[in-house]
Amino acid sequence: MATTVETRKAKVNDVGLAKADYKGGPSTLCAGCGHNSISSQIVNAAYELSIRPHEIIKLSGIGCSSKSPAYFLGKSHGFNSLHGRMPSVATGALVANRSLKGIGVSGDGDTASIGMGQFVHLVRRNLPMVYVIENNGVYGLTKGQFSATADHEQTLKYAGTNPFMPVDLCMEALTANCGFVARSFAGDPKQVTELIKAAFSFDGTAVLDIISPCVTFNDRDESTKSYSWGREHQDPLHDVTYVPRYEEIQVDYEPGETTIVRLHDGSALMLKKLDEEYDPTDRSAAIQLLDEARANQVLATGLIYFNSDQASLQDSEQMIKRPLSELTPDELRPSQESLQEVLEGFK
Amino acid sequence: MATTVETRKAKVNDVGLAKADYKGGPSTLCAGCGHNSISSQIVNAAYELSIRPHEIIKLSGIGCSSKSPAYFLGKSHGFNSLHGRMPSVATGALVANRSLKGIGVSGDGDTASIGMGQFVHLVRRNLPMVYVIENNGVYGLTKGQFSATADHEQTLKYAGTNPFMPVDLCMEALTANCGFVARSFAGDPKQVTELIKAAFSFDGTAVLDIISPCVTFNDRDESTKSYSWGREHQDPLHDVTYVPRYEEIQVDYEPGETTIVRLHDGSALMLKKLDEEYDPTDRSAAIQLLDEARANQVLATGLIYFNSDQASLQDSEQMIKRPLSELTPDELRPSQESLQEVLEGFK
Amino acid sequence: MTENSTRAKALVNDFSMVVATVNGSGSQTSNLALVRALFRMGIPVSGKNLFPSNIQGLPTWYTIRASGDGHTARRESVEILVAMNVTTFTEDHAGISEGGACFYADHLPKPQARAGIVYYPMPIKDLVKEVSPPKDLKEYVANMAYVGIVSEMLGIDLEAVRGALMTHFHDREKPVELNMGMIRLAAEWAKQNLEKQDPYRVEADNKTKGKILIEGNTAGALGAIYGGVSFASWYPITPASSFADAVRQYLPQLRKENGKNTYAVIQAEDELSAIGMAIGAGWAGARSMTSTSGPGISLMAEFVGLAFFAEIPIVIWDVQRMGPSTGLPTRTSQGDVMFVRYLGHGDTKNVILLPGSVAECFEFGWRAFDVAERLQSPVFVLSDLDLGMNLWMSDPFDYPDEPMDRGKVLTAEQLEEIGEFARYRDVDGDGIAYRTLPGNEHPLAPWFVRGTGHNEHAEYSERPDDWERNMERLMRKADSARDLIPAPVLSGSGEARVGLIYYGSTESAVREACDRLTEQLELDTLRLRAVPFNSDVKQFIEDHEVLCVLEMNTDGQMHKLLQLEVPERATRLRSLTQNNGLPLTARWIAESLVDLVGG
Amino acid sequence: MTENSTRAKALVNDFSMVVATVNGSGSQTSNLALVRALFRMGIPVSGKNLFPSNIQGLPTWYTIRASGDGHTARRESVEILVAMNVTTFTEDHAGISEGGACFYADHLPKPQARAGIVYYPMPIKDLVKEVSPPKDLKEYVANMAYVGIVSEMLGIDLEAVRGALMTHFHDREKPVELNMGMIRLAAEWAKQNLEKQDPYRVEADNKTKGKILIEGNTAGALGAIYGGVSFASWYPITPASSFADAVRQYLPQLRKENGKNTYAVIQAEDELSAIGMAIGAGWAGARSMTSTSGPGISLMAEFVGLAFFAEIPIVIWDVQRMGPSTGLPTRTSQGDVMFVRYLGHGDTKNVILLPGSVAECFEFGWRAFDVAERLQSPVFVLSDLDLGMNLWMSDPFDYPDEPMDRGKVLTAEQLEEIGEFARYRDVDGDGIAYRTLPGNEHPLAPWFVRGTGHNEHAEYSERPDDWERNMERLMRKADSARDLIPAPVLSGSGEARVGLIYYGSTESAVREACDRLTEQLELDTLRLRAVPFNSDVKQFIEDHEVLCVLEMNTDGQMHKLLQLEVPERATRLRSLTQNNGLPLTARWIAESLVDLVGG
Ligand SMILES: Cc1ncc(C[n+]2csc(CCOP(=O)(O)OP(=O)(O)O)c2C)c(N)n1
Ligand SMILES: Cc1ncc(C[n+]2csc(CCOP(=O)(O)OP(=O)(O)O)c2C)c(N)n1
Ligand code: SF4
Ligand code: SF4
Ligand SMILES: [Mg+2]
Ligand SMILES: [Mg+2]
Repeated sequence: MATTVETRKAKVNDVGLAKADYKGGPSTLCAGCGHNSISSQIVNAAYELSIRPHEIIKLSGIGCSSKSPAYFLGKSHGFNSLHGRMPSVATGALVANRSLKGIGVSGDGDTASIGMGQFVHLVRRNLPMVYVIENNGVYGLTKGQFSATADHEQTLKYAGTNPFMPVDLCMEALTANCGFVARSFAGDPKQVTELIKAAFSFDGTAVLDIISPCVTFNDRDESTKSYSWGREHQDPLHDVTYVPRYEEIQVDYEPGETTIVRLHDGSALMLKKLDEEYDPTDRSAAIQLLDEARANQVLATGLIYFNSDQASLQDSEQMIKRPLSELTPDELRPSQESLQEVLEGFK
Repeated sequence: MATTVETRKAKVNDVGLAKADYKGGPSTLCAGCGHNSISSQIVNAAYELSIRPHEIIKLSGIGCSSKSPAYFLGKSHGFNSLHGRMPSVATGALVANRSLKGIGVSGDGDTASIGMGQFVHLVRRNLPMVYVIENNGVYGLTKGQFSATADHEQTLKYAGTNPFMPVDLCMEALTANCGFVARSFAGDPKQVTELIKAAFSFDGTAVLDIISPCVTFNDRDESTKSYSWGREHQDPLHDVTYVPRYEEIQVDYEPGETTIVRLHDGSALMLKKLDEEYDPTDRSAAIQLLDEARANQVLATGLIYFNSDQASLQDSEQMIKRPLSELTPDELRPSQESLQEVLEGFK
Repeated sequence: MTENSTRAKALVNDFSMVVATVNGSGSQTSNLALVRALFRMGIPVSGKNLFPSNIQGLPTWYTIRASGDGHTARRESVEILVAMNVTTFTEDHAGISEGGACFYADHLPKPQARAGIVYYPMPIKDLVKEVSPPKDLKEYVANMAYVGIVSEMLGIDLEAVRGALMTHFHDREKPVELNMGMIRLAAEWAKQNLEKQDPYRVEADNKTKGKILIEGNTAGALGAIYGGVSFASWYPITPASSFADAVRQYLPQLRKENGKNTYAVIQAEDELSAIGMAIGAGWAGARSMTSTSGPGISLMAEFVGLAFFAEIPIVIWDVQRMGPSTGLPTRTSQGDVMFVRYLGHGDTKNVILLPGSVAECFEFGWRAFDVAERLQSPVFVLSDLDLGMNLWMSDPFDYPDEPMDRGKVLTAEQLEEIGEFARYRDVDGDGIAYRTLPGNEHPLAPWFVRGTGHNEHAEYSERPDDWERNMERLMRKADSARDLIPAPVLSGSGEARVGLIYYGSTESAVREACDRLTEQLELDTLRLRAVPFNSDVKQFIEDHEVLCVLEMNTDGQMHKLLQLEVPERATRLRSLTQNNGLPLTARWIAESLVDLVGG
Repeated sequence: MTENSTRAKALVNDFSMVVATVNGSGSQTSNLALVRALFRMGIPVSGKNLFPSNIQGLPTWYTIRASGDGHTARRESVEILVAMNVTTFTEDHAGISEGGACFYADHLPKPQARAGIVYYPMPIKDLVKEVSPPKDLKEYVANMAYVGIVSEMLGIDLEAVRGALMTHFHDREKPVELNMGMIRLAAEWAKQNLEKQDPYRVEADNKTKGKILIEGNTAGALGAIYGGVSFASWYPITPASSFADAVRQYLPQLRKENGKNTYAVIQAEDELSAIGMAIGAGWAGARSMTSTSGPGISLMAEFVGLAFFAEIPIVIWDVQRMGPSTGLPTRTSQGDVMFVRYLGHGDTKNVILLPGSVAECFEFGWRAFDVAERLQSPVFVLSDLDLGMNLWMSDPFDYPDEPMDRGKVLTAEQLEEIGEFARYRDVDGDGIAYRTLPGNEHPLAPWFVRGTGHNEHAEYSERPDDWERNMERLMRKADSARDLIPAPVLSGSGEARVGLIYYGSTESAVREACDRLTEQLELDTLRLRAVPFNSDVKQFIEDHEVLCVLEMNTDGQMHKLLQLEVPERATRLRSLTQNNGLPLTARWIAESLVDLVGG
């Protein structure tokens, strides 16, 4: 008996927590929804990174995707905000308490339709946070209308035919000067996990545009947001492995075949090249890649662009490192003498 | 005496109107403001194109730039809308009456800050209109705060230092799949006029990002939005000449040195190459150009990208050519019989 | 005796049946088949869907009320339960009224039986196995099984069910026969294996003859179409999306010219854009509208102020859901009244139409354009989820009986004749000025729309007198509105001590409550159909000693607007509200009224 | 005799002077120098800038009122005109009161002289030529010329002017001396060439001793700072921008830690984002605010509903300008009261503070955070352009006399002790539940903020009873608010027949009107300082036979809110409004009151 208990004891991470400590409530999304898979990878990433749940805040807008924060990190504080407005709420929260790690989950409707402006400006300010777009090309929660990332000329039973070109959110992020632009596919859980881990270690806005099929409204083979299309057309730029700060990077790779990008907290992302040469630190290469992937209908996944030289919003604002929420009344309210001094100027 | 009168008689265009017929009220903008110069070029363009003023609608958001429609085309119908929201109003108006030509004037604050979402979606829908951004890097009307196109690290007396990277509205337009992307400079009136004329002839969204110095708040030499910087750093891609539909294109150019792009109404834009080879119909070249101009701090002006193959919004929506506003009550209200038929379905 | 015979009669064509299923399992077709079958049998019926804000997996309840008396509001009692959802079975079971029937899928663990309830186990799994449908249709077909069993046990005519499915599948035989296969099999099984023990049954009647069964959103959309809508912009939102869906569905067959559309329906990127587009189109001369719900209304505030102040006609159809904030997207409420009335900073006052039935959804659908273009202002239509998304019985809609009113628009010819034009001049004394449309080629025609202060010529003006004059005119116009909008509907002798004022989707429950109360409480009623109020409303308040304002919001919003309208009678007006997401019931209304004003 | 002596007295330190210039010509420094010089001489003074929505070129008027009696509201009469703008000279000239003085730049074409007006031509161009400033400063320096001449002719001490400039230029001698050069020259010229003929002059007094001269926006910003603001987001908009400017100006010197900021002030991309950021920061535990004006308020509607419903503390400072819509961006109004009260779809009811002076701008600046954090809700402060952007005299502000109230926030230690936590449970019966902040490491601490329906544990719930219970608690909380917010200020004997209710920036004009009316009309007054109303307000209404609600909007918005509060006295409440963009004057108030309620 004792032995049985022993072996059953849950594995724990460096802060002594089990995977279960990172789970959320039971999902009310459709069975098979890509979003559920991404939720699991967020759980894995946080667990593997050994972040204490209360050090994370999770945020979202409105949509099926935006519901998902209820289904992961149940021990983290969270904010399910308004449709398209998660970026501003995240900005306020993470500026008020920069010791927290923020992860936002949004949908393609939430980000590319109603939320386009806030998205661009979030990225432009370089607020440190993980920004996940669960991209399914439709509005799931309102039952399948086209979103702004829907395929050109695509036909859906309910929504009709879409005459417009899709918004490319990676390109938008790049245009807005994002220093961490990744694309992935919910059908590739390993890549998703590694990218999320890296994104958590990045001190700036990390955008992950993840194709996340809506099995109910947009999973037909011809849709670029379907599982089958993703599986057939995915073309990973590299094999991605996250290497924690304290681990030596294993040199079991042929030099030249692997790129290492260093993240702000000392950890690294090891990118083992597949296919051809691709340097994610070359901005114009990244732009070109996206433009070509778009033209050739390829799902190029991986870390598309990386630049860790940009100041975070809080640093741009020359803020203290301490959470503003921890300031005491004495620290918040300047002295009586200072008031008298200030008022002298109005005499 | 008679002779004097004769010579004084105003020159008229093909529809018998004088330049004065295209003017607006006296400007209340600052003397020397770039916006005034652009207003004049809009007047010139409309006059030279011989558009009847009532066939144009002019629209704007809110700002100094957005006030300017009051100062040109006084005989055209106009709509000074809300801050950042001109695109949606223009969409409704031009869909309701597609026989009108629309010209919208916006500012960098109006478009790149509050209006980013509407701008991207306007372009994405390819609503035929001339969209002019009078880009001065500041909020003029509210007295000189930084806008989202302000230079990185720029310092202004009132606004302080800007820690953020500028939004590149041409790149945004391209990313949103715009078929007519141009950049110009209020200090180059000829180029502005020719581009506006071409834009009027384009059956899709034509975006003109025109550097238009704010002499009151952002005209110091080091600002990329100043007259002096513009004059020094302007690097026109080509010499631009608009050729009306009914004119034969003069063949007084060396073949290979000039590109001709055909506009929807049969007119053309003649681009006489300056400097190096540049093909505005090559999308990735355009993207690269913008990325390089940004990196090298060059003001590359001219027609940056051109693609006339995309359906206009009204065509995507399979609309009749007639203005919807001209439909008679009989055309608007389906017959009594049809109602009975429809209601049968609910029995 | 009377008591008894009433009771006996009540058992025929008089029940509420709740079908408890799982969201996304395809039960909608089954439920609609039952509703439509009853309807085809000539029995007054309504169908209300209580669904979660979810796509798949959460509990959902569909209530079918059959009522020989024609009362189709929600009611508290549940005479028949069809239990298909394990997670809610215990709770659902507890809710069955005394003497009721419980149909349940026999693979569900059955709660402790209650005395007086009749149980009908349904071997859903076995029945499904028998027809062996493709795997992905299993759940769907399972729902057809209960249609068959319930039909058999209640006496619902299978031919009527078949007709209902024909309507559902637009006369395509194949899916109808597929479904009928399961239904017939299940009915046959029931006939062989179940013994009728409960008293509820249906009998063909003729009370639905010529009538239609329709949702308010569809009705409103058809109304808009017969009002000549030429531009509609929208952004998806529950419970308003199906309004736009219906517009998109019916326009193509009704408004083509040489194969091209004489309209545009545009899905905007958000509600700010949706209303901006509608305003642009309204300015340019289209019959222009947008449809949305609470969160969209909040986002439209700035643009509504512009349309109000620049005087641009547009129609805004608000299918109210439960707020504040995101609230309960799939629950009904009348909570936007106050907010919409004063929507926009500064001194705004918006016109509101209040349809009380699907027929009025249709009527106000077309009339709203006439009002908007006549007044040159935004006109709100406040529907709600219950009215908009549930099935209501109605007489067929009347074709518009008035010519289209395009309002005071001057053509080039008229301008030529008049020789002058000032966009914001009150020529007729009603506060409504004349406008011209873009494209009008007369030199006098152009004016510059602006949200900034303006003089009569639409020129920017900061002059205090220009501002005051313009606002006075707008207030005059607001007064003119009173007689351009639908008058209230009065009923009762006019002599009662108590007057009940109400509006919107509570109509059916109020009518039923009044019937219940006839013996107990004499009531006159006034159903508001618009804000601002006309003189009838004042008179009604004047004429009654005790007045009660009934509505589905927490704050008594219409009660407040009425108090402001008739301050001298403010204390006479009592507020009666319930706001928990469920449609009101006649019983609650009747009891609350008696409590409030005495029996 | 009395009449006469009053008049004689009036001529000393009692006039309104209007300086008519062209916008963007740099006259602001000149006008401020005059105002501050008078102030330094101990004379009560106010400065009001009537400026166009324009950067350069349009007419602008600056009014300086000196008043020995301490009355500093706007008044209709203009005793002294300084005419520097050719386009408005004729009109301005016509506006001078009988017996007044007209200083004018002598290159302007002078209108036909009026009898009884004294004219002083000013050779501005020649004087400027004499000091030959750089070309781009010419216009600016020209304005200094009138400072010199007017000072000389009215008896304004040049040393006081110099002191004023030292304040303006933050004690930098160089620009001060540059300006004083022109001023002295002009004064000297006036001394030599002009003969004093009008009766207006100033005499040093001691009525401003210890006082300060400040704009409401600056005062409010300082208040926020002394309230411990740690997060402020904003988007530029007239007349609110200078609020954020002042926050940005003073924070760096007051809130650093090792050279780093213990705060953040972020210019958002629009108002939707500004309030979203503020809400995020309020949730995360910052003292968080945003400042805006009408159009921004409209855009914030959806987010305000969220903050109300999810109960997030934030302060929203609304410097009201004239609406509806873009309206008159540079004109004052009190037009957002109704809209803000009910801002957000569904049943929302927001708390509003109403500062009536710059001192209260300061006080409510800090107090608003206490109220917001105590109530866990958005708190609006409604200032206006007149109060916010004009110069007002005040006693120096009192340092906050209450400890900071951070509201019901549970720490990890407290949670450990209590052993349970339900975010939305009404533990204390006041409707206000306890919250925890993100980062709180206790396992009980996390909760999920949502705008959707929720139970006590902040879990999503569609249950009717959860919704009702939560709304009831929110209504209870709204009631609790009454005693947490500033009580009204009463004045008068309490025995008068007529009670006047008012609020906000009309304070100074009302006080002056009361002084005027003492003989004519006995008045008690009640100045509202917050919505909802506390029991004093009800009592005041109870105690007076005739009540008049005075405000600067078209619709009588506060009048309406009061009628709703006290329906049994609704008809006693009369509405008195003027809303044309100009601050009210004592004369208009006094006359209108007498008209309305009898002398
Ligand atoms: C202001 C506002 N408008 C509309 C809605 C309705 N709405 C809810 S979710 C949604 C779209 C969600 O689409 P997406 O972000 O792609 O998420 P998905 O459900 O596909 O994961 C919409 C339009 C809303 N909640 N708020
Ligand atoms: C909703 C809203 N927010 C803020 C404002 C105030 N405002 C007026 S103009 C303007 C900025 C204009 O900047 P830009 O578009 O660059 O025009 P410019 O004046 O520089 O030509 C702002 C913020 C407004 N009118 N409406
Ligand atoms: S509807 Fe689509 S996006 Fe929503 S939960 Fe279902 S599968 Fe996922
Ligand atoms: S402030 Fe700047 S943008 Fe505005 S009118 Fe003056 S120069 Fe032009
Ligand atoms: Mg989606
Ligand atoms: Mg600008």
